[in-house]
Amino acid sequence: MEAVQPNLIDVTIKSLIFMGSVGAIFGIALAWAARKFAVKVDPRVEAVRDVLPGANCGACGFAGCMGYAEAVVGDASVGPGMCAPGKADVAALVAKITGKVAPELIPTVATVFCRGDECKTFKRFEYNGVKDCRACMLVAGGDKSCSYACLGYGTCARACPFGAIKMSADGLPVIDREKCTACGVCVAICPKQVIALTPSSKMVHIRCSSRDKGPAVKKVCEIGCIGCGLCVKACPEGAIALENNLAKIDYTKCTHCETCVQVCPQRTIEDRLDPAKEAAPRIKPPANAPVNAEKPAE
Amino acid sequence: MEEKAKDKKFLVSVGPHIRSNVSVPRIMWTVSAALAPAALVSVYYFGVHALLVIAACILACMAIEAATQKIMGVKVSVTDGSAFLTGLLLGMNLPAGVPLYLPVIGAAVAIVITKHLFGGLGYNIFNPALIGRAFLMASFPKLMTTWPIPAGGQMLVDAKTGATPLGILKEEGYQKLLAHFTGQQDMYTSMLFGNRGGSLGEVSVLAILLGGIFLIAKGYINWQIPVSFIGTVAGLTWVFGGDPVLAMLSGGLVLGAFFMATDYVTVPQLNRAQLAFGIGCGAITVLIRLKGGYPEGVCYAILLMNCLTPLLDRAFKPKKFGEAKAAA
Amino acid sequence: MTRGTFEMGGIHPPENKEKTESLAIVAARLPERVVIPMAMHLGAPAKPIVAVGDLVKKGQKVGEAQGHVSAPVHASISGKVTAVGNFPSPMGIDVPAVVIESDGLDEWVDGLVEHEDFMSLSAGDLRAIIKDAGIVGMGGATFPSHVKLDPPKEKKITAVILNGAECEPYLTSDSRLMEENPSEIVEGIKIMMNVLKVTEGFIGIEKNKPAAIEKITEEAGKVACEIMVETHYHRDGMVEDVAAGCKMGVHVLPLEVKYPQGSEKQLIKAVTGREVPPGLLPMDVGAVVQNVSTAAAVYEAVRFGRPLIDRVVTITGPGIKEPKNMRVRIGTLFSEVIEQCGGLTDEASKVLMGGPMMGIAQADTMVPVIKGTSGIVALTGEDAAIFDIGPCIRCGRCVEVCPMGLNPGLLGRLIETGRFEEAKEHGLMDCFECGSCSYVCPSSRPMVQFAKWAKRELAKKKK
Amino acid sequence: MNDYIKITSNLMIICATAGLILAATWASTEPVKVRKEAQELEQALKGLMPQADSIQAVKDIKIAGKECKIYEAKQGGNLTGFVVSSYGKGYSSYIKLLVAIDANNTVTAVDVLGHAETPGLGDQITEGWFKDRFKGKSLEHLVVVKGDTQTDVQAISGATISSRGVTRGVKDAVEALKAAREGGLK
Amino acid sequence: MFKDLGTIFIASAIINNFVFSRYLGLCIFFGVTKKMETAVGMSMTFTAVMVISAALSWLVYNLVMLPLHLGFLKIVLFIGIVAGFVQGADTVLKKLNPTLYYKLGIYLVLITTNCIILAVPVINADEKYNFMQSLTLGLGSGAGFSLALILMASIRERLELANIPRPFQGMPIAFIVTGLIALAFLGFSGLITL
Amino acid sequence: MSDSAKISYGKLITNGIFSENPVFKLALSLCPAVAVTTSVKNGFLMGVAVLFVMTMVNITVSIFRNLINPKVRIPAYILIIATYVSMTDMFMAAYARTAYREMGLYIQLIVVFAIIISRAELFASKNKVVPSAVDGIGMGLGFLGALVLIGAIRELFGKGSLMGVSLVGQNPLLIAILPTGGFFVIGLLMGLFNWIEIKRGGNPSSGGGHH
Ligand SMILES: Cc1cc2nc3c(=O)[nH]c(=O)nc-3n(C[C@H](O)[C@H](O)[C@H](O)COP(=O)(O)O)c2cc1C
Ligand SMILES: Cc1cc2nc3c(=O)[nH]c(=O)nc-3n(C[C@H](O)[C@H](O)[C@H](O)COP(=O)(O)O)c2cc1C
Ligand SMILES: Cc1cc2nc3c(=O)[nH]c(=O)nc-3n(C[C@H](O)[C@H](O)[C@H](O)COP(=O)(O)O)c2cc1C
Ligand SMILES: Cc1cc2nc3c(=O)[nH]c(=O)nc-3n(C[C@H](O)[C@H](O)[C@H](O)CO)c2cc1C
Ligand code: SF4
Ligand code: SF4
Ligand code: SF4
Ligand code: SF4
Ligand code: FES
Repeated sequence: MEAVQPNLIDVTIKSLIFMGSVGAIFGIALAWAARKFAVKVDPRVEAVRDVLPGANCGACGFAGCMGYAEAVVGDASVGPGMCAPGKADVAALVAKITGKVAPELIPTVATVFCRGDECKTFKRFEYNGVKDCRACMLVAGGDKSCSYACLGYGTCARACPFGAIKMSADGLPVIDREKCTACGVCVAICPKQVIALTPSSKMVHIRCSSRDKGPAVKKVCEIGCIGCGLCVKACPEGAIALENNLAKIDYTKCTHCETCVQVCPQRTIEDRLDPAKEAAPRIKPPANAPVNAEKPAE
Repeated sequence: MEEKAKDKKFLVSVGPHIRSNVSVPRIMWTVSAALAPAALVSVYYFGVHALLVIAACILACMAIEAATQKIMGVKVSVTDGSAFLTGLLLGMNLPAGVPLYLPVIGAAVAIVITKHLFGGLGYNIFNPALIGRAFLMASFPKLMTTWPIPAGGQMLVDAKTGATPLGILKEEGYQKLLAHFTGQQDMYTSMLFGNRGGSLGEVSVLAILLGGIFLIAKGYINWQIPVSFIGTVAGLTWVFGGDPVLAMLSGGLVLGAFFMATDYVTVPQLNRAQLAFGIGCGAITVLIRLKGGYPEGVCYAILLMNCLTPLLDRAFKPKKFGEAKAAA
Repeated sequence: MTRGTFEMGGIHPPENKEKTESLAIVAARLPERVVIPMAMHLGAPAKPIVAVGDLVKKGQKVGEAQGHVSAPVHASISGKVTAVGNFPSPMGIDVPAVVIESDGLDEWVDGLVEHEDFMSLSAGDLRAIIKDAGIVGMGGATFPSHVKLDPPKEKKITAVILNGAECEPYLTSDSRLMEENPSEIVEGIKIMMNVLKVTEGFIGIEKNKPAAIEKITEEAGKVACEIMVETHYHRDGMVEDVAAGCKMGVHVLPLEVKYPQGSEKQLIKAVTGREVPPGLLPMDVGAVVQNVSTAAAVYEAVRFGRPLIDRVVTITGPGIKEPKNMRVRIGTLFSEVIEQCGGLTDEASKVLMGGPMMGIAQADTMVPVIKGTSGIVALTGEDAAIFDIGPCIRCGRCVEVCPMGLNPGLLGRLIETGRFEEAKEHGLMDCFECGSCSYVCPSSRPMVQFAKWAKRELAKKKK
Repeated sequence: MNDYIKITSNLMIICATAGLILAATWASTEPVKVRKEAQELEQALKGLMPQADSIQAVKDIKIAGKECKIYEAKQGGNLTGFVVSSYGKGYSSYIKLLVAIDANNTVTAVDVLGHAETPGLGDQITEGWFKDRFKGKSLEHLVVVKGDTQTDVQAISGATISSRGVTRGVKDAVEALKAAREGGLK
Repeated sequence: MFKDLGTIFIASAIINNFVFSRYLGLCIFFGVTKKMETAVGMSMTFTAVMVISAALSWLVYNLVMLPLHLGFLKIVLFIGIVAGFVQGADTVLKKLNPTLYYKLGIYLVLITTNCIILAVPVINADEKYNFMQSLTLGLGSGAGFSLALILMASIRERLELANIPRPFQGMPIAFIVTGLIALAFLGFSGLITL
Repeated sequence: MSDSAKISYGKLITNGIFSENPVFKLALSLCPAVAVTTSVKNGFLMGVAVLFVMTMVNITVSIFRNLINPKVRIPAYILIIATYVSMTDMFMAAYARTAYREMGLYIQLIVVFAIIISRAELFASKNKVVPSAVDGIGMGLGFLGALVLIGAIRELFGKGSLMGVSLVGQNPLLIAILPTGGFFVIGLLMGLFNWIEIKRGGNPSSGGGHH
C-alpha cells in the first residue's frame, strides 16, 4: 500500500475539482443529448397502465393491459370502460386520465347454465383421452348424455385468470362470485357454451342450456329444462320467454319474486341468493327423492 | 334414463387404438435389469456393505418418491421403476464404504429437489442420480473420496489411501500408476474386469458394457451418446498425450456414457444433437481430468451438458418432410 | 426409379389381416332400413331433395351436392322415405340424413346410362359422370373424387397413383377387391388417366398382398396399347378431343410393408420419389392419388352409370365372432352388419369405423356405413385397454417414427398447455394424424387427439 | 439553455458534494486504515520472527504473477532470517502467505494471511497443526504427500489441492529468496 | 500476453462465470430470462455497455485518478460512468433508432442495477489490470453473462412446459435451477482462478 | 402510494418486511443474499450496511426531490447512493476490518442494488422526508431480516452452529454454506412462503424480477 498521507485540504480541493468536472462533463453531455434527441411520449399511457389491474387477461380485446393503455390514450374511439376486471372504478380512473366519459357499467358475473352434474346425467360412453373439455369435444361431441351439458373436465377452471372457478365434487364448475371479475375468459373458452355473464344483482337463473324437446331432455338429464312453459305463465313480471324449447329470463324485468322457482316441475330454476350452497358437495339423491333435496323450501 | 345408463358402454377415444408393447415401466425395469450384472460384480468385490449401500439408495428413492407424490396429491407411480433406477444408479455412484445416511440424503435430493420440484418424471432438467452424487460430493467430500479397497483378488491400488486409478494418475502420474501392475496389459485387464478401487459402478467395465450393448440392441438407447462420449474422451486424451485405453477404462466413464448420459429425460432428443451432447461430455470430462481439481469429471460433464440440453434441442430440429424439396 | 417406400419414420404394427385376407367378398343381406347421411364426404354436406313419404329407387339421387367441393348422395335401396332429419353418424356427430324403409324389391332407378366405349368420352363428360355418381375417396379421407380430377390448369399432372397399400392393420377390403375385381380397378385408373391426360399410371400395393399384386399386374399388362383421347386447344379458342394412339402404361409397384405407406404424401414419395412440401397438395408435384376402391367405383359409374351405393367393408377384430369381407349398402347400420357376422363377443369393448390406427371409435353401433367405411373393427379388453396417459419422458421414439419429420412429443406438450400458436410454428399443420407417434409412445400420449384439438382451436381463432 | 444549466448544475453540485464528503471521510478514515494495515502486517511478521527487533522490506519480487516482497529480519543488527510474502493457487483462490525462512533457506514458519478456500475443508490451512508441517522443511522436502509423512508435507485429507497450493507458495518463496540472494541480496 | 488474455477471457466467460461461480448479476439474471427473446436482447446490450464502461473506467481511473491519488472515489466514478453512459445511450437511441430502442431500451436502465457492471471495473482496478486485460475481462464477463442468460432462458422455456408444483412456479424454481447449475459448475473448480 | 398523508408508518414497515420483502417477494438484491449469507453474522452486517445506506438515500433524495431535474434523475440518485456506499466502505475498511475482509466486494456492490434505487425512484422522490425514512427503514429491515434468516439456516446446516455457537458436530451439510446451497435455501424458502400463502387462500406473486 502506497502510504499516501492524506492532506485534508489538498485532497478536498482535488476531489472537488475532479468530481466537479466529471459532473460538468456528464451534465453538459446529457443535457445536450436530452435536448438534441428529445422525443415526446404521452405520459398518460403509463398513467393508464398503472391503474389497470395488470392481469393481461385480454377481456378488453387488446394485447394485454399495455395494449389497451396505448389504445385508449391514442385512439379517440376506444372507450375507457373496456377493462372488465377493473369494473367501474378503473373505468372512472381511466376516463379521468384520458378525459373521456366513463360509461355506466352494469356489474356482471359469470353464471354456469347447466346443472347436469354426474348424478343428474350419465355418460354415453367411457372416454379415454385428454382431460380437457375442448379435447373431449372431439370425441363424439363429448361423453355426457345431454349434448348441451357441461362436460365437467374443468377447462374453464384452469383458464380463469382470477382463480374464481372450482370444480365441484361431482363435476360442475362453481363460480366464486367474489373473485369473478367478469372478464369473460371462461365464457369464450367453454366449448359447450354453458357459461354466460349475467348481472351480478340477479340471482334467479334458469340453469340449463338444452334446446332439445322435453322428452329428449328427460331421457338424458334429471334437472334439465323441458320447455313446458309453466314458468312463462307464472312469472308475474312477464320476464320469462321460451326460445327453442328453453326458458330464458329477461334480467331487466326479474324482481326475484321466485314464483318461477316454485312452479318449475324439473327444479331447473335456481335462486342463488345463498351462494354458499352452490359449493356444497352433493350426494346422489335416492331414486325417488325430490331432485333438489338440499334446497330449502321457500 | 336409469335404464340407459346401465347399458354396457363402449370405450371411446381418438386413434390410434393400439399401442406398441413398450411402456415406461418396461423400459425402466429393463434398464435396471441391464445394470444388475454390474451391481452384482461390485457386490462381489466390495462385499455386503456395497449391497447395503445400493439397497439403501433404492429403498430411499422409492419411499421418498411415494411420499412426495402423496404429499403433492398426484398419482403415486413408484412402480414405474424410474425411482428404482435412479436409486440403483445413485448407489453405483457412491463409494462402497459410505455410512448409510448418505444414500438417504442423496436420494432425497435426487427425488425431491431434482425430480419432483420440476413436476416429476419427464420434466427434470438434470440427471437426478448425478445431482444426488454431486450434492453429496459437495457436502461430504471426505466420505465421498474415501475408497475402500476391493476385497477380491490382488489389489492394485495404494493400500494406504485406497486411491482410485484416476486419483493416482492425477496425484502421482502415469508411471506410478503403472507400477501398481505387472505391466500395461495387466493394468488394462484389471480395469476391464473390475479389479480396482472406485465407486461401486466403476469397478466392472465389462459388466456395464454388456448391459449397455444389450440396451442398444433392444433399441432402448441409441449408440450416438456412448460412442461419441467415449470416443471423444479417448481421442482428446490421446491428443494431450495421455493413455487413451486407460482413459476409456477408468473412472465412471463407461457407466456414465451408457447409463447416465442416455437418460432420455435429460439429454437431447435428436440423434445429431445427441452426438453433439456426447462430444461435449467427452471434452468436459477430459478438461476436468487433465486440468481440473477433481480426478474424475464424468459426473460434472454430464450435468453441465444437461444444462445445455434445452439449447441443443432448440438448435437441432428434425428435418421436416418435403422441406428440403421446398427450399430447392 | 424409386425405392418403393417413404424413408422417414414409419412403424410396423402387427398386421392381423390373416382372419379375413383369404375370405371372398360376400354380399350383405338387403337392409330393411338405411340411414343415408348427407355428409359422407369432406366439404359442404349435400341437401336432401326428397321428403318424407317419397318413394325412391336404388341409385336415385336423394341429396344434391352443394357447390364444387361436395358430392351428391343416392338411395342405396328402393323403398319409401320415412324420415329426414338429424341422425348420429359414425363421424361422431349428428348430421342430416334421409331414412329409407326398404320395399324389398331392390330396383334400380330408370335411366342409368351405360358407356361401352367409355375411353372415347371427353374429360369433361367423364368428370360429370363421376361427380354425378357421388364418388368420393373410399380410402377414408372421403374427398370428392371429381375435385381431384379437376386440377387448376397451371398444375400439370404427370402421374395418377392408385393407393392399394392398405397399411392399416386388420383391413382387407381393398386387397380382396384387387384380387377379385382387378379389371375394374385397372379400367378405373385408365379412365382417370384419360381425364387427366396422363400417360403413366401407378398402382402401389404393399408386399404383404402377393395375390393382389399378381392379379393386378396381370391385368395391368393388358393395358399395353389403348386409345387415348387428347384435348387440343386451337388458337381460335376451339377445343377439340382427338384420338391419339397407344400411349398409356399402368405400372404396379410393390411397396414395403410399413405404416403409413398408404398416406397420400408418403405414397407419392414411394412411387415417384417426390416430396410434397409442407402446406402444398399432391397436385403441386404433379400427382393425383385415388384409392383402388374409388377406381372400381369410377369404372362402375362410367361403364354402367351406377352411382356409388355400396362398398366393400371388412368386419373383423377379436370382438367379432365371424369376421368377413362384405359388400354392404351405404346406410346399413353397423349393428345390422355386425349381426351378420355373428355379432359382437362379450369382451368387445371398442368398435371402430376403419382400422385401429386411424379409425374412429363409436359410442354406439346404431350408425350407418358410409362411403368411407372401409372396415368395422371390434377390439376386446386387452387390445382396447384404457391407455394410461403418462408424462412425456422425451424418449424420442415419436420423433423417430413421425413420417412428417415433426416432434410429436413437443407438439403434444405445447398443446396440452394451451400453446396452440407455438405448436403451429413447430409444424402442427403438417401432421396428418397418422398416429405412429402415439403407437410407439411408452407413455401412451394421445398425440392425435392433441393435434386435432389444436387444429380446431386454431380454426376457431381464425374465425 | 435553461435545461443545460439546470442539468449541468444539478450533476455538478451532486458530484462536487459527493467529492467533498468523500474526501473528508477518506481523509479521516484512511490514516486509521493504513495504520491498522501496517500494524496487522507487522504483527504477522513479528509472529513469524518473534526474536527479531527490526523487519524491513528489502526487495519487490513477483510470485504467481503477483507483487510480493522480501523482508529482512534483524536482531540487534544481526541478520536472523527472511520473511517472504507469497501467493499459492489453491482450490478456489490464491492463498496469501507469509513465509519465514532462515539463512540456510530452510522454512521456519508459515502464516496464511488471506484465502477463499472452502470453509471446513480448505480453510484448515490456517490451522496451526497444518502450518507447523512446514517447519524445518528445506526446498527438496516441500512436496505434498497424501498419507503419513514426517519428512515431506502431509496433505490435509479432503483438501489436497489447498495443501498443494500452500506448499507451492512456500516453495516459490524459498526459491525466490534463493535467487534473490544469489543475485546479490547479501 | 495473448495466452494471458485468452485465460482471462475463458475464465471470466466460462470457468469462473460471474453468475454460476461468483454469484453476481443475479437480479437481472432472474429478471430477464423468462423469455429467450429478452435474454438475447439483454445479452447484446449488456455486453456492449460492459466493454465500453470497462474501457472508460480504466482510462479515467488510471490516467486521472491514480495520478491525483483519488482512488477512493472509484465507486462513485465507476457507477457514475455507467449511469451517465446508459442515460445518454437511452436518450440517443430513443430518437435515432426507435425500433432498436423498443427492443433493447428497456434493458439499458436495468443495467445500472447489475452487480457485474460495477464488479468488473472494481476488479480491473484492484488487480491492476492493463488496458487490454481490462477490456478482455469486460468482454469475457459480458460473454459469460450472455451465456448464462441464454442458457437459463432456454431452460426456463422448457420449464414452461413442465408441471411445476404451484408454490414453486416462477422465482423459486429458477433459484433451484440456478443452484443445480452452480452445483454442476463446481466441476470446474480448481481449473483456473482469477 | 404517492399520497404520503395517508400512509401509516407501521404499514410501511410491515410492507417492507413481509408483503414486499425485497428478497423473497421482489427478488431484488439477490447477489448478497446468496453470497454473504454463510452465517448469521455476515448476513446481519450486510443487512445493517444496506439498512443504513437505504435510509440515508431515501432521506437525501426526499429532501432534494424538487431540485433534481427529472431528465438526470437516475444518474443523480445513483451518485447519491454511491456516496453513501463509499462512506460505508471506508468506515468498514478502517474500523471493522475482519468483517470487511469477508464481505469486501459486496459492500461496494451495494451501489447497484436495485432495491435502493427503486425505493428512491418510486417512493422517496414522491414523498416527504419522514415517510421516506420510514420506508427506507422498513425495506432495509426486510432485507436485513431476509439475510439473517437465510444466514441462520445456512449456518445451522452448513457449520452446525448458530450465531457462532456450535450446536452440532462439524459441517453437517457442507453444501449449505457453499453458494450453491444459498440458491437452494432461498428457492426452498420462497416456495415455502408461497405454499403458506396458497394455504391461506392467497394468490402468490410468483416473484416479480427487477423493478
Ligand atoms: C422388481 C421388478 C422387476 C421387474 N423387471 C422387469 C424387467 O426386467 N423387464 C420387464 O419388462 N418388466 C419387468 N418388471 C415388470 C414391470 O413391473 C411391469 O409390470 C412391466 O414391465 C410393464 O409392462 P406393460 O406396461 O407393458 O404391461 C419388473 C417388475 C418388478 C416389480
Ligand atoms: C395415415 C394414413 C394412412 C392411409 N392409408 C391408406 C391406405 O392404406 N389406403 C388408402 O387407400 N388410403 C389411405 N389413406 C388415405 C390416403 O392418404 C389418400 O387420402 C387416399 O389414398 C386418396 O384416395 P381416395 O381419395 O380415393 O380415398 C391413408 C391416409 C392416412 C393419413
Ligand atoms: C464443495 C467442495 C469444496 C471443496 N473445497 C476444497 C478446498 O477448499 N480445498 C481443497 O483442497 N479441495 C477442496 N475440494 C476438493 C475435494 O475435496 C477433493 O476431492 C480433494 O481435494 C481431494 O483431496 P484428498 O485426496 O485429500 O481427498 C472441494 C470439493 C468440493 C465438492
Ligand atoms: C436409458 C435410461 C437411462 C437413465 N439414466 C438415469 C440416470 O442416469 N439417473 C437417473 O436418476 N435416472 C435415470 N433414468 C431413469 C429416469 O429417466 C429418471 O429417473 C428421470 O430423469 C426422472 O425424470 C434412466 C432411464 C433410462 C431409460
Ligand atoms: S363449463 Fe364448459 S369449460 Fe367448464 S367444465 Fe363445463 S364444459 Fe368444461
Ligand atoms: S369466472 Fe369467468 S368471467 Fe369470472 S373471472 Fe373467471 S374467467 Fe373471468
Ligand atoms: S414417444 Fe412419447 S414419451 Fe417418447 S418422446 Fe414421444 S411423446 Fe415423449
Ligand atoms: S400423427 Fe402427426 S405427429 Fe404423429 S407421427 Fe403422424 S404425422 Fe407425425
Ligand atoms: S444484487 Fe442485483 S444484480 Fe447483484
